[in-house]
Amino acid sequence: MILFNYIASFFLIVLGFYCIVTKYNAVKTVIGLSIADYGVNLLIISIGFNPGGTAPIYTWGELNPSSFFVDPIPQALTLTSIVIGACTTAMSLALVIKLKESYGTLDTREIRRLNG
Amino acid sequence: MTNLLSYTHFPVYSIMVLFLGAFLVVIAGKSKALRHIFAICAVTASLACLIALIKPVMIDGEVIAYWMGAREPAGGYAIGIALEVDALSLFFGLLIATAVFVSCCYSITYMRFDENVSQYYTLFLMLSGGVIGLVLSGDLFNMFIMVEILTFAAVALTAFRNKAHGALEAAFKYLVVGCIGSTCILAGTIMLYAQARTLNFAQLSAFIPGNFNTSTIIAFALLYIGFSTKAFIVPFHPLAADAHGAAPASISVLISGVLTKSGIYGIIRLTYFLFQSMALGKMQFLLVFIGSVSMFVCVTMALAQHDFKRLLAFHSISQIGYVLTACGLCTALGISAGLYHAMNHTLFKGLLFLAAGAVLQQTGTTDLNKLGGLSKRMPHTTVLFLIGAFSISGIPPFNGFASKWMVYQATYQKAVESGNIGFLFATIIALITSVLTLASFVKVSQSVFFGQLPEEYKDVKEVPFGMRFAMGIFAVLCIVTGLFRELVTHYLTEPAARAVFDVGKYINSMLGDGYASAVMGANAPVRTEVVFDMAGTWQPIHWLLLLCILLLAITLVALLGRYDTVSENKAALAEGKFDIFFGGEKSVPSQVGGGDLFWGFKHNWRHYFSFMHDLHSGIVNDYALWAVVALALAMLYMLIVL
Amino acid sequence: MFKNLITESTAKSPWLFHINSGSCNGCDIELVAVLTPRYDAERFGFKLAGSPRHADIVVVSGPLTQQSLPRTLRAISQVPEPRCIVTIGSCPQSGNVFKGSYSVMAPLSKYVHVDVAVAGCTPKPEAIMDGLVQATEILKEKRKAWLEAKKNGLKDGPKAETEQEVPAAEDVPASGEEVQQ
Amino acid sequence: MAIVYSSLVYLGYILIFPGFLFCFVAGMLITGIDRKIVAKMQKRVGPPILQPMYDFFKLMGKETIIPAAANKTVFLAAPIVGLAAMVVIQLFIPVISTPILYGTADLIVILYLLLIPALAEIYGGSASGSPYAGVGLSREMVTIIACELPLVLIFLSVAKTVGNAMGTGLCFSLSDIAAYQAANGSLMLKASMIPAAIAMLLVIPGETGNHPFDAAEAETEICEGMLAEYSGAPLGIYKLTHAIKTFTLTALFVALFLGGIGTGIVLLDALIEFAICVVLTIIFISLVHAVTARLKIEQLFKYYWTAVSTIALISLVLAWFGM
Repeated sequence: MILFNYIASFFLIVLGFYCIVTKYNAVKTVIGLSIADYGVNLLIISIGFNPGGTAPIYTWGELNPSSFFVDPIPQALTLTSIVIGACTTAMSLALVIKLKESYGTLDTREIRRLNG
Repeated sequence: MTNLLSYTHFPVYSIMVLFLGAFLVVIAGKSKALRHIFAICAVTASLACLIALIKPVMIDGEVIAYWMGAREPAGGYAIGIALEVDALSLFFGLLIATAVFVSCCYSITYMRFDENVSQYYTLFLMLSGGVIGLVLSGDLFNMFIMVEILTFAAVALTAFRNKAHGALEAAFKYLVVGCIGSTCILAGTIMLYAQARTLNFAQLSAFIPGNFNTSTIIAFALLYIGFSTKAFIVPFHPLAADAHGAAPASISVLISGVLTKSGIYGIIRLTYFLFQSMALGKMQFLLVFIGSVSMFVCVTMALAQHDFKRLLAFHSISQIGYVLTACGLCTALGISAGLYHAMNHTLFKGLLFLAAGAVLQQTGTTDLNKLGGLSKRMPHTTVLFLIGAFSISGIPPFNGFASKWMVYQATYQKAVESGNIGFLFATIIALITSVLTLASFVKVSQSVFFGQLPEEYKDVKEVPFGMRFAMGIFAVLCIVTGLFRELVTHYLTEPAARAVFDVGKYINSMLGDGYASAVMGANAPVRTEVVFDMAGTWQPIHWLLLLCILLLAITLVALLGRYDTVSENKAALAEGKFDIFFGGEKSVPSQVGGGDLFWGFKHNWRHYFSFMHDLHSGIVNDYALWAVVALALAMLYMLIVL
Repeated sequence: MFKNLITESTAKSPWLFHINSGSCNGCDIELVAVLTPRYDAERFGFKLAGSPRHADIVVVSGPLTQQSLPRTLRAISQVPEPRCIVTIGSCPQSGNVFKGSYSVMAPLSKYVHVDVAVAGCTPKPEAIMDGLVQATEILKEKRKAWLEAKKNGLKDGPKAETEQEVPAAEDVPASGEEVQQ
Repeated sequence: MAIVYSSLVYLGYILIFPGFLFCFVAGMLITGIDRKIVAKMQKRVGPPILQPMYDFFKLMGKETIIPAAANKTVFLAAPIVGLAAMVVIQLFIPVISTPILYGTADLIVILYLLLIPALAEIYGGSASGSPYAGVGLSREMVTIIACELPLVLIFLSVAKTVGNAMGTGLCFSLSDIAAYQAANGSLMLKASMIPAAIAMLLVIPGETGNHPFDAAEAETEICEGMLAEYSGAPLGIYKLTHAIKTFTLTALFVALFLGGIGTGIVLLDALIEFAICVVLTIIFISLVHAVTARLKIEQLFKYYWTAVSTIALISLVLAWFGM
């Protein structure tokens, strides 16, 4: 079951990179970036999964050796990663708006004043 | 409560002061003076904390392990986030703090014409806090967070002057490929966590070398590519060229002097500590090959540039190639030479970018074909620029020569010891790159500072004192680190090189003594005695004494020979006696500079130059393609080698 | 203590700077012939210098046409001080067969003090050699005169006999008859 | 007392023996002989041997014109720095096999010190602001790049050969190379070193900018290139630097490849070295000057980076495999 998650996350990352590389529209590049980011988030979450474990929330008294939890650390990492993904998308969209304003187009083949 | 002022807390203070400064600058709001005070105090405090750490870490060789929230490791598992400061991280920390301090002093007067400068200082302090956090942190995920902070701050600062030519485009490309790099780092960190169930750097470097399997090797490739996007090495160097070309000069100092060093720091930590795989000949070959290629490619690209700052950007990648080649040799002398060159590079490259900023502010353009003869209007900037140019091209008394000289010794010694002819080519490429660097800086000095002054720059004035003071600090440091080579290597680079070879102490100081031998058993890193002897001899003081005595003697001879210079007298001036000789014609301003220099060299290499020009197409997708292809190649290489 | 050594060597290594102000190249190839193995002016230290800044003796040939006159005078003015001016052939002295033409500003001595004039329509190489050697003697006197002039503050050297206002080529009227004597 | 005595000896080294005076006389004589040989090759009588001295003192006496467009300080300081650096290089080169200043510099330092006089000329020309100087310095820089690759290969092969023999595998210090040659014969006799010696002799005219490779100071095309705006004493100092450079490079060749023939007495060695330098200059600079035409700048670059570099590479590969 968990293998399916790994395959899906690998597929998402590769799809994200494919989208960045081949699509000549700046907005699509931003979409590609966020897809790759979601792929990695899925990978982080699925690593922390222990089959049969419950959510790592307990009151002080109930902790006994039989209680079996899912690994809490990747969940914290995923939260940070989602926040970072959101910031990346926000900043890149701000840049894309400014690019459209000053270059008049979103086609990355035209946005190449700095080359050579 | 342990004593708050004991030096163990200083690593956290140096990071927190910067982030606190970033917050206070926003509160300062409208008043310029308050904002400048907050910025300068934050930067000086951070530098002071790190300087105070030199005594315990560098001289006494102690490794400071600082657990955030006082969460000591329980049952052999590190729970809290840790800061670990050993000689290597302190060396990079000092380097970064100095560059940040000088750049902050410079930007006070440099940014006086721009509006909403408080956002500038916030981003500036966030960037410096992120970099110092990256260098001092002992936790892999914490390093990823710091990498994200500095990438966002750098992207925003690159696009700060969004009216500048290509600033937005440069920021967008930097963001796209930077985020590909960050995604790789995150994926690599997570795959390591999946294997070792811990994020603490010391525990990982104890756990991983024992059991390499496919997922740790792929994690190694991901992390390596992630950090090389931050260091702008060969497949990612167009980012740096675009980012420097458009960013304000004080930010270019940070990007070229500081961000590239954080990338190199990441790679050194990765290869020498986390995976301890540098003993393998193949791994050394990878780093030295990438270093040599980026050395040569970027210096030839720099020769073909028409813009002052883009030329400097390509040079900073070529110097990073030097650092990577030296650090990839896995010899004590190599690492010491590489770190020494990294320090010198931050100093002279900072000086050159500040000089470029001064020229940009006074004349409004950095195009080599339009400028000329500024030395008559801006004498101080010219002198400071010349010190930087002589340092980067390795002219003996200056610091560039001292570190390049050590790099040649290291590469050639490695070639001799290992008998592998590849390192010999690295030495030859390094020497040829040094001459090409000299050529491109002769080109810049001829087309910007000497030659004839064009009409529109007749009334250009010298830059205000604040900017010259900042450049002066870098110039003095360039000369001092060049002259006192033994002091610098003894107190700064050799302790750092010893720290790189002493992974056991790094692990034990973090997780309690004996931990490394307990976990790693047989291949626990034993403390090898490190030797720094060199085959050559070079005493700069001696040479300088000779030169001064001779200068005295020759000036006497010159004065003796009735060295009577004729000041301009009205009659002769009218006749044209003091005009430039134009074959009798009235002297028309005709500046030889920029594109029309070094025709002989460019003509012989014209196919190479046209190919490289087309390769750097400037399209985001191409750079992303290079990044992905580099990732694939790195994975393939690592799987075969390790 | 070097004073007489310098004065002696001024005569021993005179460097030439050749200006062709519209000459028919007869005198030019004669001047170059002086430097060929047969006559070998280098025995006396003569050397053709590429730029007026390096020259001691300025060798002018040609009848000083209207276009080349201001340029010739500017080049001569750019030669550092202890200098001699030698004219080869009769064109710079009198305009030779071209005298009376609207575009010939002939005698160079109208504008500049000429030290040695080697006459002849293409003077023989021996004649040029003799003129140049005499010029090196004059160079020594000139150097002494220049030192005295500098000592008592007089900036520029001896004046030409008939000082003429130099008609700049641009504003000389096309017909040019009033300039014609 | 000892300090005063040793500093006097030190000053003597700098100003008299291998220092300023010795270089001045040697450089001038070598250039004089060079011009005389070229004249004799063309069946001319040619200037007296002391002609460069006369040129130098005449230039010292002439007026120094500083163009209005020039940057005064760099214009006047550049020749002096160039000459000082040139004499400093001469101090570091051991006289055949007795090092004068022990342990202060090695091969790579010499490689970089050779750049300073050329840089002095370049910055002097660019400070004068003349377009001729601009073209001249561009060609001079290409000549430096051209001569750099063969020099690098030669120095690395010498370092490797001496290193092999001395067991350390690598030896850059000039004094050790001199000591090695004094011990067991000059390097010229070793089979692997002959290509390097030939390459070095081919590089000397290019490095000093003598006739076939003087695109940078072509009098006919770009009016003395970088020196177009110089007159009087600075020009004299540049000519002196050029003369000393010819002597220094041939002395470097003698120190690197003919170290074994020294007798140990420094003054006698100096005379032997001067004699050998004169012979080398006659063969490899004057004859080449008399019989060849000036190369265009990209032909010069191609010549050095293909022909001469392969010769030097042969000896490097031979040295690498321990021959």
